[in-house]
Amino acid sequence: MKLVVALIQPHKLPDVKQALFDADIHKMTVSNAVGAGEQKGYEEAYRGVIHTINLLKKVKIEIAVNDDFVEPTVEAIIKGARTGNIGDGKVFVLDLPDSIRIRTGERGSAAIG
Amino acid sequence: MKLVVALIQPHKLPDVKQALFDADIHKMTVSNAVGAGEQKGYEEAYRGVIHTINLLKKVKIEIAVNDDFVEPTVEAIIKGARTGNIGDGKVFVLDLPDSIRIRTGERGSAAIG
Amino acid sequence: MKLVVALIQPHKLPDVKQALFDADIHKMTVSNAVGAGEQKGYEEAYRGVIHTINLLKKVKIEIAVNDDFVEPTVEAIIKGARTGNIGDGKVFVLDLPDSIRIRTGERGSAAIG
Amino acid sequence: MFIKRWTGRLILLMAVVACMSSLAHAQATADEAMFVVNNTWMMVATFLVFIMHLGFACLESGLVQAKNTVNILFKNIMIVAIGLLTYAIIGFNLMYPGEFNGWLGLGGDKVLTTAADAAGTLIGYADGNYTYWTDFLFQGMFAATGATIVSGAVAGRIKLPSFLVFTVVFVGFVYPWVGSWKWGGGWLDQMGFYDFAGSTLVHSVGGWGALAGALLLGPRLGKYYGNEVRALPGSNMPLATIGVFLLWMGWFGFNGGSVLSADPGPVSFTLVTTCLAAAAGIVASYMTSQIVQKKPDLSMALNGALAGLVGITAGADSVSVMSAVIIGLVAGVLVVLAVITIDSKLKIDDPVGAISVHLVCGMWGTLAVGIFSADHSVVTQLIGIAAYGVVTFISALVIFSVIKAVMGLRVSADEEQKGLDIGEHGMEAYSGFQILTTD
Amino acid sequence: MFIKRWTGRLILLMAVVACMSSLAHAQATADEAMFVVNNTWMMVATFLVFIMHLGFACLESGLVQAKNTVNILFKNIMIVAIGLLTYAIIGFNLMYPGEFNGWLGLGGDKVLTTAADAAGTLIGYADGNYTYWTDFLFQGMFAATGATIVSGAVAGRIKLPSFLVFTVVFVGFVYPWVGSWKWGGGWLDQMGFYDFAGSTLVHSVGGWGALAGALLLGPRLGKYYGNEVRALPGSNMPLATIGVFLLWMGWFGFNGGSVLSADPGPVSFTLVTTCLAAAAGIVASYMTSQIVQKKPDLSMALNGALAGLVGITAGADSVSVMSAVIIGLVAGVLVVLAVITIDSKLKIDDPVGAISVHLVCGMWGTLAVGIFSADHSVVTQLIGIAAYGVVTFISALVIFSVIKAVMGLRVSADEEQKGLDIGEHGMEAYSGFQILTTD
Amino acid sequence: MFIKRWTGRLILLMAVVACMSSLAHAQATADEAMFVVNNTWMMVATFLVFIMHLGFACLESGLVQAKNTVNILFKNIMIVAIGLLTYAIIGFNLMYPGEFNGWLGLGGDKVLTTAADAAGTLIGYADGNYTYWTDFLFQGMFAATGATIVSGAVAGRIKLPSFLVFTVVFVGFVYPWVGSWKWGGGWLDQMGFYDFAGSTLVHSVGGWGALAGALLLGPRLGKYYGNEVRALPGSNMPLATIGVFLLWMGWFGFNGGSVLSADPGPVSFTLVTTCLAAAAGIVASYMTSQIVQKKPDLSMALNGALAGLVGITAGADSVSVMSAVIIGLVAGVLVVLAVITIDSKLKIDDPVGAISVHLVCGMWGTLAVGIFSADHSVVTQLIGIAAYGVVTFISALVIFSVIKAVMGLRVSADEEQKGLDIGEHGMEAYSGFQILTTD
Ligand SMILES: Nc1ncnc2c1ncn2[C@@H]1O[C@H](COP(=O)(O)OP(=O)(O)O)[C@@H](O)[C@H]1O
Ligand SMILES: Nc1ncnc2c1ncn2[C@@H]1O[C@H](COP(=O)(O)OP(=O)(O)O)[C@@H](O)[C@H]1O
Ligand SMILES: Nc1ncnc2c1ncn2[C@@H]1O[C@H](COP(=O)(O)OP(=O)(O)O)[C@@H](O)[C@H]1O
Repeated sequence: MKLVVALIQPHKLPDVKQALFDADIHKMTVSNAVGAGEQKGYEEAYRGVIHTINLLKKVKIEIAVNDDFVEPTVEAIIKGARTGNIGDGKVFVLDLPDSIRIRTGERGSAAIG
Repeated sequence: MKLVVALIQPHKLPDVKQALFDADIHKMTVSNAVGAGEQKGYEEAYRGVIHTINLLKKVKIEIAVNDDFVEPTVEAIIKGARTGNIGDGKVFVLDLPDSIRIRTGERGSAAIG
Repeated sequence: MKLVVALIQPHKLPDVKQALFDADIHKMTVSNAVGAGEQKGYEEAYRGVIHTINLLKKVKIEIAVNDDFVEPTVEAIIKGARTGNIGDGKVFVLDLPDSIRIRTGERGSAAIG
Repeated sequence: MFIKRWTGRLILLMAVVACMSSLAHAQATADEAMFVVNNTWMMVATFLVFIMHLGFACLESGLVQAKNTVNILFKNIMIVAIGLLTYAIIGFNLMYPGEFNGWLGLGGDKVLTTAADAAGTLIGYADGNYTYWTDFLFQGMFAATGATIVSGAVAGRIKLPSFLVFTVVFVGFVYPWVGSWKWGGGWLDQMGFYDFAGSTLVHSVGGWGALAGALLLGPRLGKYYGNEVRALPGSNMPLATIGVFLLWMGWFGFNGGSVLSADPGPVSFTLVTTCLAAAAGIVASYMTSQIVQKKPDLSMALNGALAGLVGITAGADSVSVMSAVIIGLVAGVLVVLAVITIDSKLKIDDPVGAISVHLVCGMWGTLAVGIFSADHSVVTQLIGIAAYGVVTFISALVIFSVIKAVMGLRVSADEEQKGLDIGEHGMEAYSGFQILTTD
Repeated sequence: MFIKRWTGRLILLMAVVACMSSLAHAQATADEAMFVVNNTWMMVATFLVFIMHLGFACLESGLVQAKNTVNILFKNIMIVAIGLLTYAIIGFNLMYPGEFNGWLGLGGDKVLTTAADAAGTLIGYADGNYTYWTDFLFQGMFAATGATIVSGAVAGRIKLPSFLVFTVVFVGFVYPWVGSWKWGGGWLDQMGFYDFAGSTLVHSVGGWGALAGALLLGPRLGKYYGNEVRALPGSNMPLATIGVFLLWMGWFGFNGGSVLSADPGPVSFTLVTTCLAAAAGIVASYMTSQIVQKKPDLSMALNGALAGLVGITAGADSVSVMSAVIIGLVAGVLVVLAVITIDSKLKIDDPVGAISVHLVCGMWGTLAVGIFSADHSVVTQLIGIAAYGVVTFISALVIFSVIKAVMGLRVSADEEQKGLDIGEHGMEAYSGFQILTTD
Repeated sequence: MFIKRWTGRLILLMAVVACMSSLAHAQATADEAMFVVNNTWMMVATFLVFIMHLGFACLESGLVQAKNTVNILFKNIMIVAIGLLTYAIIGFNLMYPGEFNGWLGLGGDKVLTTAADAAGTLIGYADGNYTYWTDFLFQGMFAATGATIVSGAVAGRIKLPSFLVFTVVFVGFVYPWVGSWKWGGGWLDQMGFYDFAGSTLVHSVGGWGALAGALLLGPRLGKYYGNEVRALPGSNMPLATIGVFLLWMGWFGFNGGSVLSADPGPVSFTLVTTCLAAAAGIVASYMTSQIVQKKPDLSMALNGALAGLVGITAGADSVSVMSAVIIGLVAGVLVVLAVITIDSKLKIDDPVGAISVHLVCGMWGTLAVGIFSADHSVVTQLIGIAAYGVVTFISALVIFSVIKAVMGLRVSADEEQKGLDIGEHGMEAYSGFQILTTD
């Protein structure tokens, strides 16, 4: 199993969700983060002090999937999040040796879905 | 070493913390997230527009443990979080090749505890 | 590739960012969390009820790097975050089998930087 | 507006022909001016009492958890509406009856059906102090406060419709009925019981209702964990602070308006005692909180201000300035100890401290009149306190019990955990804000 | 009005008997006292209308998304400034011209250049009801409200400079020009059209501007997704609630002050109709929201209060108390249905419901005067409503179109997604707070 | 209330009997009416000045970081309490002494021990303008503002007890002592120095205290990083905006009340100059901010409103309307440049811009009286500005230094990083809200 972690532009979340649902991936965990990447920050000025915000608002999506689901998941994310502009974000794929459904205690692949 | 990641119902956090302490696991990192799973969302209506919230509030707990601690940790989480209802959540277990304590620079198992 | 996850004191973030930039690591994702570790909590009193806050505010930094970058990254984090006091935090290093740049679809090491 | 000036001139022209005895008129003009200023003052006082409802809304929504904020705000806006309407339909007549046996009466003009230019708008209605309309509105704004006090104590677990039904009955019947005993010229008034602006008639009455509600509902989930008492911290302290300042502001009208005329001496004196009691309440609660809790708790200082205000309300016009300060100091100490005792010892869950502020300090203030004012007796004051306590508390218990039996009082555990905002209203107070309650 | 006429006659007596005795002094003092209290009341009313601007600022910033909060606050503070200045430079004279053909006029003293001790400060200026300065300030505070109404409807997508230019023209010319038709004693006034405090002259006028703006701008991104209507929930409900309470507070001055004197009867009666209509609006919108939306929506109850207030504004002094309640009830139902229709059926994106509250209920209130007051005709009221509708809507469309052509109206999609706070102001409203909009 | 009506009737009866020389009676009644309306106005002005304290609380808590919010709120509520009490005990007598050498005096009745029905409540106390009690309360509300100004500048790093001690001394002694030089009829007054409502006596005095505090404390950690200046953005802009609107509202009483009677001409004129100066301040600061910062900063526009208000305070009654606008415009430009200079050039850390608003614009406003009013001389104004500057600044420095030596002034670095809310109060302002300061 793998844990797919994606960092995307906040306003692309609805599209990514849509793309994932279409690819019939319905389980995910979403949280917010700020990130620095190629996308350069913007300047804020507060009371005359200019400060560059180089940590930009991003949305983090975590999806645990069985190995054969990795590609569809990644593709769905790309489909929903890509604009071709810097800042589109990244997808990281981690190994997921085990997974447990708290409700039933099921383990492994059974617990993913 | 392993990194145990649990996603639970927010209001179960106190119980899970208790269960972990009882199992004498005192170190953890907690953050909030919203998630979609089997648990179907609920409807909100704002100014006449009904919109389904299918990303529900969840709490994320991350615990880095030595391998022999994985089972007790998972059991403690299940003990604290389980209600038997849909939405109880998931536990994901990731490999953790290395861990460093910033204060001392210790590495590996020594740094976990 | 590896995913370096660091949990540090919130007010050390600027220093850590600086140290990372100096080590020429410019890409990262930052989020907030609360954590329990060796550092004992403090007491809050609200309307006469004393309650111990043992989940303390922390900042979480995630950095995906190529293997040869792991050490410099960890060192930079330590450099920026260490005070020698309890609560300095931890660094966890996870395996990162794959990584994708959404914008280009590049994969692996190419997508990291 | 143009038209207005025009007619103005026309009227004057006609007046030339109309006029007669000049002395009487010169006289009348001066009295007339006095009538206008008195009425203007009473209207201003009405506005100030109105703003107290915003004060309560802010205080209560600041002290509850984020997930219950919409619900408490909704309650507060509904209370004003229900309060004014029921008071117009029944309360006003019940509280200030024409013919009255001293116990229970109903008479006088009906607000809804009185004509705009009725006798009530003439200088004669209240010796040139205000009109019938000003009278009604000022009293009506007062009335609703009773129910607002209750809403804070039952926050976070009561069903919305159940609370609204309670409000209708409490504001429509209980408050005006018991109120008539004193302000309607009833038996307690004849007995010499004194409560200038309502330490007992408004605040204790509300406080007793709050106590009844809190008892019948029981504590919020997670508040008491076995023997351990948990804090469920308020989610928005600036909001709570705004609330207290606005309440203080409102008290200028609450006490100052209770002089029922703009008479400079009594009104301005009342404002001074009111402010100094509030100031003393803050200082005393700060000290007490510092000593008992080690660190000064903002919510206690806020409660301290209200404690002083509630405490001075019964005697604002009749105790000396020095006594006012003492009353405030005592109230400030009392409120902190009361909050802690009720919360941790008696294990009654009162999220905003309504019982401590309004009931405890309301009783103290009423008693203080007997202690610090030569013209009033401690005994009569105690009789009044007791009478109101017994009757109001029982009434509230009965109303709540009936509601509980008929429509239920408390939301489901699941709804309570998710929060009443989503459960009762299907919306969030701070949409998009990430909120994480770690314990 | 009765008492007022009385005073009128008395004032005249002075002239009659003055030549003889020290009576003159006595009476003069009495008239003087009346002048002072009238003026004091009008100043208080001015303060209350001023606070409405804070009310709008809170309501609007509470109902927009967090990322557009600074922008809406900025607009609201600018509107007060621009409103007062343009009204001083041009608006006041345009609205209340000296010599006037009934359609368009400009005359009278210029505010900026009038001396402090001009005749306007004397008792003669407005039959001893207020001074020239009070007159200007009261009217000036009124003027700015029109533009504020618009700002809510165009929130989240309009360019700041473009909006400010609109404000200058709208408050500087359109509002006073059309206002003069009635309050300046123009053609509609001569025709017998009645609008006591501005259901049409202020609220509909603002509402038409809001409609024009919302139409030309189109909806916020993500509001309509194909056929699906998305909710973009307000980010701070306590703030919105504060706004509504403050607006209600302000209405005491808005309606009460429109009596243009402290005359006890009419003023206090007006306050009662105003409050009961607001209360009725809340109850009705709650019921409607409960039925239509299943769960009671706080933002609807808040709009309901405003609906009642806007509805009663045209006839607050001339309908019966019972009628006031009915007007409020109808307005409360109307506003909920209007919000839903405009948002989901007509697909016009009005983030704060300005069109429903001010335009729809403004028209209803103006019409209601014809229905509930014997002295006014439905037909004339309809003519007035139509006249203001056509002229204001077209004017607003033209102004916005010109601005659109010259400097553009809408921010870039990218800026809109990041939020106007960062795009237009380079700052955040809730710095440090973690905000995550999940859909 | 019952009792009241009774006495009312008695008075009427007596009136009837006494009505032989209805002339005398009419006369008396008329003056009486004037007394009542004057006093009513002064009480309203007092309420408005009171609400300024809420204004400061909102502005300051909106502009500090979330982690220091409870602390600033706590300070603001304590200041009102301490201010009123110390002013009652000592300040009032110190500022308005009976016999007075012009430099330092103490006399007159003691507030705490004066009886309710003392001569001070009679028409004679202040020529029928207000009572002794109104006088005290109005002045007392003024007094506390001085200390509030300081609290903003020292926010985020000062120890709570240390600040409170400073407040007691500053409000109890320094403010009334220097105030007496002008308003007590002291040497500066005799010299012809003019400061209508306190550009210097209140705002500069507070501003000098703020400067002294900010200098002695040094900047907040992380504000200056080597040569780099860091922004520590305010955490709640809606709150800050509410603050400014409330302060503006309060200024109606601050300036309008300083006429010390309800005299229609001067009071209404004062309100007009006050409002237009504020409006001009907003526009000017917007322009300046747009030019200097490229994007319009809301916090600058807010400061601009206050700048205009502070600027006009010294001459609100004595400059022309046009001059008022100019004064406001200049103040608006000044404040933006001052904020930037003080923050980035002088590297003095003033989280809310108190020094720029109150000190800089206070001096400008005082000077402006000399420039724009024929009756006053630039030289005398400069002498006054200098005298207050030297004495207040030194006094504040001394007080702070003594406190620093005795009990320490600044919290520990660790506490500062965690935030004063947890350090000093053990509680959070926005419990549960996720707050992440990324730099
Ligand atoms: N090496 C990395 N480690 C951790 N997070 C990263 C890394 N690279 C990118 N990110 C995250 O992805 C977001 C987008 O990265 P960016 O480089 O701006 O996008 P793009 O690659 O499309 O130009 C960043 O804001 C950051 O949150
Ligand atoms: N495959 C997954 N990937 C990521 N997060 C998941 C996954 N499955 C579940 N979760 C998280 O766990 C939470 C609970 O899942 P859910 O299926 O509702 O619980 P249960 O399995 O007990 O029915 C979800 O809200 C989501 O945050
Ligand atoms: N085993 C662990 N699993 C997860 N998070 C941990 C673990 N140990 C420490 N942390 C995180 O690191 C933070 C600092 O740990 P702590 O032990 O207080 O620091 P130190 O090791 O320097 O004393 C904790 O608050 C927690 O968020």
